[in-house]
Amino acid sequence: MSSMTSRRDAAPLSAFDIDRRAALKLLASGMALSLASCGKPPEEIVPYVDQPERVVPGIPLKFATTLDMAGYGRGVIVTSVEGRPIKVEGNPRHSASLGATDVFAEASVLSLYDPDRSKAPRGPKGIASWDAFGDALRTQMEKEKKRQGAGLRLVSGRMTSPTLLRQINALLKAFPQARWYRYEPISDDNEREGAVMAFGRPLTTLPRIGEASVALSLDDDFLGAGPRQIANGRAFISARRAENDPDRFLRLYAAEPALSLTGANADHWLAIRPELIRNLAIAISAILRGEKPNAPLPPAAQRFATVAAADLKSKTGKAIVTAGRTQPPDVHALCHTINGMLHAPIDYIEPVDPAGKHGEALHAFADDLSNNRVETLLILDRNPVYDAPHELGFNGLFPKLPFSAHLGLYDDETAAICHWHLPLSHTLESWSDLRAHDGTASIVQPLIRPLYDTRTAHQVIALISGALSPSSYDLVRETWQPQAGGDFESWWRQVLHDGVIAETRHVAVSAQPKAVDIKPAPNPTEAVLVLAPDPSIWDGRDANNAWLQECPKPLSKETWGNTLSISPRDAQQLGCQTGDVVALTRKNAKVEAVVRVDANQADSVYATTLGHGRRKAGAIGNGIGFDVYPLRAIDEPWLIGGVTIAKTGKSRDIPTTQGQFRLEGETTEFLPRVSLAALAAGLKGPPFAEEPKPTLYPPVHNDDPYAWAMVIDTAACIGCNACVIACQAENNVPVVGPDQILRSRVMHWLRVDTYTDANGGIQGFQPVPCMHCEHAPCEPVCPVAASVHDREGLNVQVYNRCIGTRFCQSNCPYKVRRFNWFGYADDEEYANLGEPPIKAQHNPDVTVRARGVMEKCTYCVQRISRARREAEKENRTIKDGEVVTACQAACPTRAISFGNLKDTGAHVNALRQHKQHYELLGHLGTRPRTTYLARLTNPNPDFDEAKS
Amino acid sequence: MPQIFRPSADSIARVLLVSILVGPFVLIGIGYAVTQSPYITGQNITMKQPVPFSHAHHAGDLAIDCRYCHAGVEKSAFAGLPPTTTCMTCHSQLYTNEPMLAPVRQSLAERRPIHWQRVHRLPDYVYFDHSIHIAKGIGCTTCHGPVQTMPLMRQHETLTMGWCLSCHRDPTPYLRPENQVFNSDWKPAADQLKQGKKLLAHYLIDTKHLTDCSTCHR
Amino acid sequence: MIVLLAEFTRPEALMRAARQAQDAGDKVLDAFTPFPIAGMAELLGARSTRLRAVMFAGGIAIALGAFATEYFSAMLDYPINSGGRPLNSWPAFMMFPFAIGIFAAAVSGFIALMAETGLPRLHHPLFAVEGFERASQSRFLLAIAVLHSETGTADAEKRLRNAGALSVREAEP
Amino acid sequence: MSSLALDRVETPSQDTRRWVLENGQSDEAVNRIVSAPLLQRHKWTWRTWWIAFAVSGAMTVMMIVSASWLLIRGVGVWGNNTTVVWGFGIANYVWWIGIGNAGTLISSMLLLMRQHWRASINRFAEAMTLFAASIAGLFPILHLGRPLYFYWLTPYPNTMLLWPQWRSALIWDFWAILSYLLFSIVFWYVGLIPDLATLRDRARSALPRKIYGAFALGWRGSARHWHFYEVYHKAMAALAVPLVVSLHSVVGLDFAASLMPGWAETIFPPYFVVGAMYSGFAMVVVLAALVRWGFRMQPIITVNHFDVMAKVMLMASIVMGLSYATEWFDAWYGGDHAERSMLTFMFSGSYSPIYFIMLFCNVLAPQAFWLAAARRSVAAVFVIAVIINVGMWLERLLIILNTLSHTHLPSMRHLFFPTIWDWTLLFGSLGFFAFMFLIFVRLVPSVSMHEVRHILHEGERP
Repeated sequence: MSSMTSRRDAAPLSAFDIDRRAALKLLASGMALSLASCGKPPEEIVPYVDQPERVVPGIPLKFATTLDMAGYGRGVIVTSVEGRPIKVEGNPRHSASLGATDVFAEASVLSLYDPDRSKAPRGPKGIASWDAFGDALRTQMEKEKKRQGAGLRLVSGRMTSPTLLRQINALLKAFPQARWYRYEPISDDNEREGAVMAFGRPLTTLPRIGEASVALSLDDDFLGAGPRQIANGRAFISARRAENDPDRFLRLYAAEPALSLTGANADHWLAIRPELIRNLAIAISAILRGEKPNAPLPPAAQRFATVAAADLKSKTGKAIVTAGRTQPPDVHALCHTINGMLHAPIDYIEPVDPAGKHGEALHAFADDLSNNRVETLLILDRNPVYDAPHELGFNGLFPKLPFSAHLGLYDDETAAICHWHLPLSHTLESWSDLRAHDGTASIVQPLIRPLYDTRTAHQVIALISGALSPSSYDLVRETWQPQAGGDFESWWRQVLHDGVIAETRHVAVSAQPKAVDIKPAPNPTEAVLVLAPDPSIWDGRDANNAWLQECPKPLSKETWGNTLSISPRDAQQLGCQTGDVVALTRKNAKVEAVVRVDANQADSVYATTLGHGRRKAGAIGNGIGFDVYPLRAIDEPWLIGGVTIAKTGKSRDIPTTQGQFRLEGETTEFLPRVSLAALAAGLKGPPFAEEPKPTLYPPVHNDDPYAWAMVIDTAACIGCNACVIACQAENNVPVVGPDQILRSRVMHWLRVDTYTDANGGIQGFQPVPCMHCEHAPCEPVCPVAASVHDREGLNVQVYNRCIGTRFCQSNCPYKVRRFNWFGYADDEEYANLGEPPIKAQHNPDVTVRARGVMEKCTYCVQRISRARREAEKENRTIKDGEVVTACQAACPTRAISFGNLKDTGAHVNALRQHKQHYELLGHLGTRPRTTYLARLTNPNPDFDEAKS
Repeated sequence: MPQIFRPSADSIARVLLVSILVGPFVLIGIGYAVTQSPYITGQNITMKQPVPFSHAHHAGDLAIDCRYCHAGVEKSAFAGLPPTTTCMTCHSQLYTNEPMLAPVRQSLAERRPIHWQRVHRLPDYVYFDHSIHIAKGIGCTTCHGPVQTMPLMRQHETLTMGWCLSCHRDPTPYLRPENQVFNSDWKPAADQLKQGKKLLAHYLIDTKHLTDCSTCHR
Repeated sequence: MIVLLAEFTRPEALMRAARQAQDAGDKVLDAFTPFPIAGMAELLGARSTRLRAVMFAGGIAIALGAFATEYFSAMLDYPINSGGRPLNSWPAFMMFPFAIGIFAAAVSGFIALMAETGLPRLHHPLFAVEGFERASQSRFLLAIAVLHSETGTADAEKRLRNAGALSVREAEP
Repeated sequence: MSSLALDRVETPSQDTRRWVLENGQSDEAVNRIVSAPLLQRHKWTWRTWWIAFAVSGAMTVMMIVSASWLLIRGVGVWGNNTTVVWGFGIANYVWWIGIGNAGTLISSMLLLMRQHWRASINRFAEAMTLFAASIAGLFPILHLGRPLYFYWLTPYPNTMLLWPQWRSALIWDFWAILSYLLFSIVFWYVGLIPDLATLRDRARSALPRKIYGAFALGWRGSARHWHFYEVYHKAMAALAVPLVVSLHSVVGLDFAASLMPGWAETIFPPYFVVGAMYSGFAMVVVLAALVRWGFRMQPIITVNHFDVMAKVMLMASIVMGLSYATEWFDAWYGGDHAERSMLTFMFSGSYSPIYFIMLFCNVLAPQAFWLAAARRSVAAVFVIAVIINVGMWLERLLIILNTLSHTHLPSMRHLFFPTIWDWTLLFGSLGFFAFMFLIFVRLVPSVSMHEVRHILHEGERP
């Protein structure tokens, strides 16, 4: 810890106004020493020199800020203790957060403390200073000034920051010959061009899913990871509440080449080759127009089209059809036409990221490079050498540049071949501003003074523009000054407090789609490789984040890497099985991939995710999984043809957290599905606990004021994993690493179980925290009373009493307990060998568990305790909703409810009376306090008729 | 045949047999005594501090309120240590050239904090909250001892779990009225047990919860 | 009083000699044999022992103490809710007193055995007696006290020899 | 149950001398045969002993290394995982404690039932018990996540004012093992006292005389002492039987007092007791054959002994088979989904090959003992006993692996794969056992001389 303090002391301070929140001396109460060090070396206690006004040591502070997700902003509220941000939660005022988070937002605190982050500029001759860079840059810019910036090229990702846009536009004005290229490996080019075809201009489509009654996704994973996941998930589930009028209950159809989260949550799912999705769209549009469909389709797809089209038509005005990023622009355009016919509830807005096609930008950039038009290159937080299609040959072109600089969090693949690498400040260390996918703007405010000698993009752009000691704070305020009107300071305070700038959401424009007519595709013969962003690490930029790497993929439960999923038929033809390594070859590129056979996949389709196989991500992310960017083509980034597949004879174990997926017979009661129709017909819910068994013991009377309980609505769970990472962040849950997961050792206190039915169809998602059983089987077996009940009904695990017999876990029917086989939190490889910065993330209210100790979900007892102490200081009891667990707070769909059963008005009590309510393994007599609502489905009754 | 053993061997053998029986109990007793001793608990041990700050002088002679320096004690789990500026409110005028106070002046000048040695230490898995104890009528001196008489701070109590429990099981002998919490000279009333019961009800203290593991361990 | 120590090769001979000696009015003091001889203890009038009673008492006392410890700790001293079981889960509390009670009985018995036999007795005059070491191997020694006159010694010795004694020696009383 | 088999052997008309061969039928012969390895070392070639000692010593070093690495690195060096939290450690423990049961059982139960043949084997069987129980006691401690704190299972005065949690089967275990181990030491030692006196009196040189003499406590063979001695010994035997039965019942309760399919069965306690006796007898047979061969004790440990022990094992194998069948029937007839699923997993899951091997070893192989020829061939009895020991270890292992890996919720079903450290500790403990036993046979009479002498004279009435 001391090294961290000194590092901060050594960090030169810019003239930032963040002293009040500066991470100052770590007070002993916040020291994240591990349980193991219980000897008594002298311990120092260090006060402030000058105590900041708002800081009371020991009391966490919360600040609103904005996090970046692929260039889009998501408003969050960050908890900070003694100047250290330790936990991210959603900001209810922000339209891309709605008070919830996703895995990326939750994991950002870990990236902040990543010991692999760049700490100082690196010049052509090794470690350098910002001054040295400033000097080198000045010389270079003088040359550029003479030729009006003709050799100046700026590469960035998606850019929504009004301040950065303002700065860059000013820069481009000063250097009219300079060029600025923006690209994201996960681009929305197809969507954008489809809108141009349909509307004549690049409008962004924002479906109002919450108002829909029928939705059809044509390979559009709108519930999957991404900047819109939270908003879409919330809307989707709000349209699928049991309380809704059955007529208003959303029914989702999905047609996909490989199963996505959206497909897993659909009522009807069709496995279809991606090229044939256009034929499906054509068929549906024909049926809607009352014509006979004539596009060639397999019989199952024809039936799907007929039924879905009829359903869509019957719900005109409340029906939506969406297409995904893999689909070509004309399919998007056709969807716009269909939505026009259906009067679909959709907002069209001007794009938040006004750039043209990202693919074209890359093309133009590569063109500039190969024609030696680039003299001065500045890359803002992008990694084209890794994530641009390799056929552009950046790897060979970059070293020829006269001057290149890379600004980023890591000294990554691109940085390695640039002359300069400049360390970027983390979002949580920066002043900035960002817009959400719908245009909502918000301020990024720092929670901590930069840990290292880093700068923000604002500062670097200002440096290029010639400013000497630029301050991001001033730049951001400058941007908003005109908007604020009269009293800027109070406006500014309000904006910082709210975490959102009012009335910045882009207004929906009225747009009438043209009728487009597209040609059906012939029946494809060749196999196709379908790419998708990774649900855990997106495009690879977060590859060094151990929480994300270890986060089980929602459907396959794989961790640490990606796999190539293929259909059982293809696997049989290839003669390979799950775990075999195959070689994918396209043109000169060859990638070795691990196969996973997946029943939920169209034949002749290979599917995998981007973002893995990093070479210079850092100690955590290097060499995890395989990199498919080399196979990507600039013109076809998503559906890659001409790929040959061959066995290599090698095989590899896949680190997977879930043992079995299939539920058959009586086990389907573990995750029962109830159809909306059955529920409306007055179905008696799934089985409740049986009559208690005879016992020698008298019943235990309980007169305590609290009885905490949780109800998880599996109908509302979309499987996004936000709760898993939220729990990890809140409770100091360590990472174990792939080797341990291969040995079936995991630490996540909360897991999301995914089951399939006998046919392989996804049965649903079931988050499983500790059940806090009233008759907990784990407790009487503990010989030292480390697992006991407290008087609030919590099944508490006393780490310091635990001696590690593991009897509790062996007797836990839910297997929710987690054992520290090694000192995972201390000095293991995947805890970065215990490097100090990682420990700064630890929540000081939660003990860091030592080796040999059992741990498990505590219902966030530290939050309960805090609420209780606050209430007791005010001589009152805790109110309903006052305690929010970390998983509950994170959940985008509000599937998790928590409260006090002794409070008759508590929401959990109402949910426990719900028809869908059931106990997991309730027949064992454990009387779980965590209970569930059954999965609710809304199948189309016509579908089975159409089948026959 | 000569004798193998001398007559004294009988006594030795008896003593050995008895000690096999008694020995383990003696060892347990010694172990308990050691764990209760200052060697383990750190009780009453004074440490070398960068500045020999005297509570006897400040809290005793000058009768400065505890909260003047330990400002967080009513709000936070952590009572708080005075920032250097708090020291300097007085010492910019008093004893301005006292060599003993050089580290304080140096701290302010260099803006480097003073590194004190921690006197009252609890393990990391114990979550003690000053504010709730203050709010519920536990005075400073109940746990910290008569600090107003201590020239150098020391740990007055054992701070073992058993010591914590002795109050958590029944706080009545230690409860004070609100206005006495910061009074270093408070003595239990003659009818303290009666008064304590009243205060227990007054503060709405639920003693049953006080011995839950989760009250202190999380 | 004169003590005679007779050495036999077979236990029956020793028993016979002992009975004869007793009939003749001599006092059979003890026998030293490599294994217990049936009937010898009765002949010596060994009282029925309190050993088993001591074992029972010791065992029960410790078992009760163990249960009391359980009851005190789980009910009174630190009551903790463990899995919704009652504080006094007496069926589950049986095993500890049982196991430790049996061990306590064994130890009590051992103490009683030592007390009754006077062991350990590493130094004993008998060890100095020539040939006594064979009593633990294959010879059977009988110690009788000739209570009457000195002439009786010869009779007694003769009787013993007739009964099959290899040797007869005088020993210190 | 085993008495049925034994009664057939023992008919009143038979002379107890039939348990000792002609050339051993004198007190001096018994003394000579038994004490020769201890007092006349120069007359023996110790080559085999030294080889065995070196091998077992090396294995002991391996155990120490394995255990040290375990303590340094953490229990994660084993193959246990989040689902199968128990593995070899607990299986080894149950297996060793089962073996540890047999010695005292043989001594006490056979003593109470006046089975005279016990005299030749009870001493080393009890020694086996001590070593096996000590090793067994080691495993639960090594298996802990924080082994240093094992003493928290005891109600000792502490500054935390905390107590053990008495409802836990592990507490019962701890006290049952501790009581049993200490009890067995007392029982064994008391049985040794007269023999130590014999050695004291036979020894030629001073040091052995002093050492044996000190431990003999001055035993003089007094008839009065014999009287108290016999009373105490019989009382101890009477106490040992319930202790032994309860000990392994408690081990059974570790599993039975749970909610897991395949464990929560009322049959477990008796089934564990029989299993313990079974594996213990098998181990006694193995040791008997080795001691007999190594120390030329054929006159004292006779083919008759092997014959009768084979019958005991045959009986036990049938009881084991019945227990397995009861398990199957219960699972099927009870109709509980989890139990039936467990049954299917046992027979067709990943561990089913091991299960079938186990059934062969424990149920099928001992059926050879229906043949008198097999029973009376020391080699055959030895081989089958080894097979039984392997089978019983597999059974202990499968009890843990089957249930834990096939838990209620399919999502958490994971298999267990042992690591090198699992194996080194298992074989290391076998080596350590052999190591201790080899030392034992050189220091302590491996057959109870006074009891064999006694049965030689049994029936001789004056």
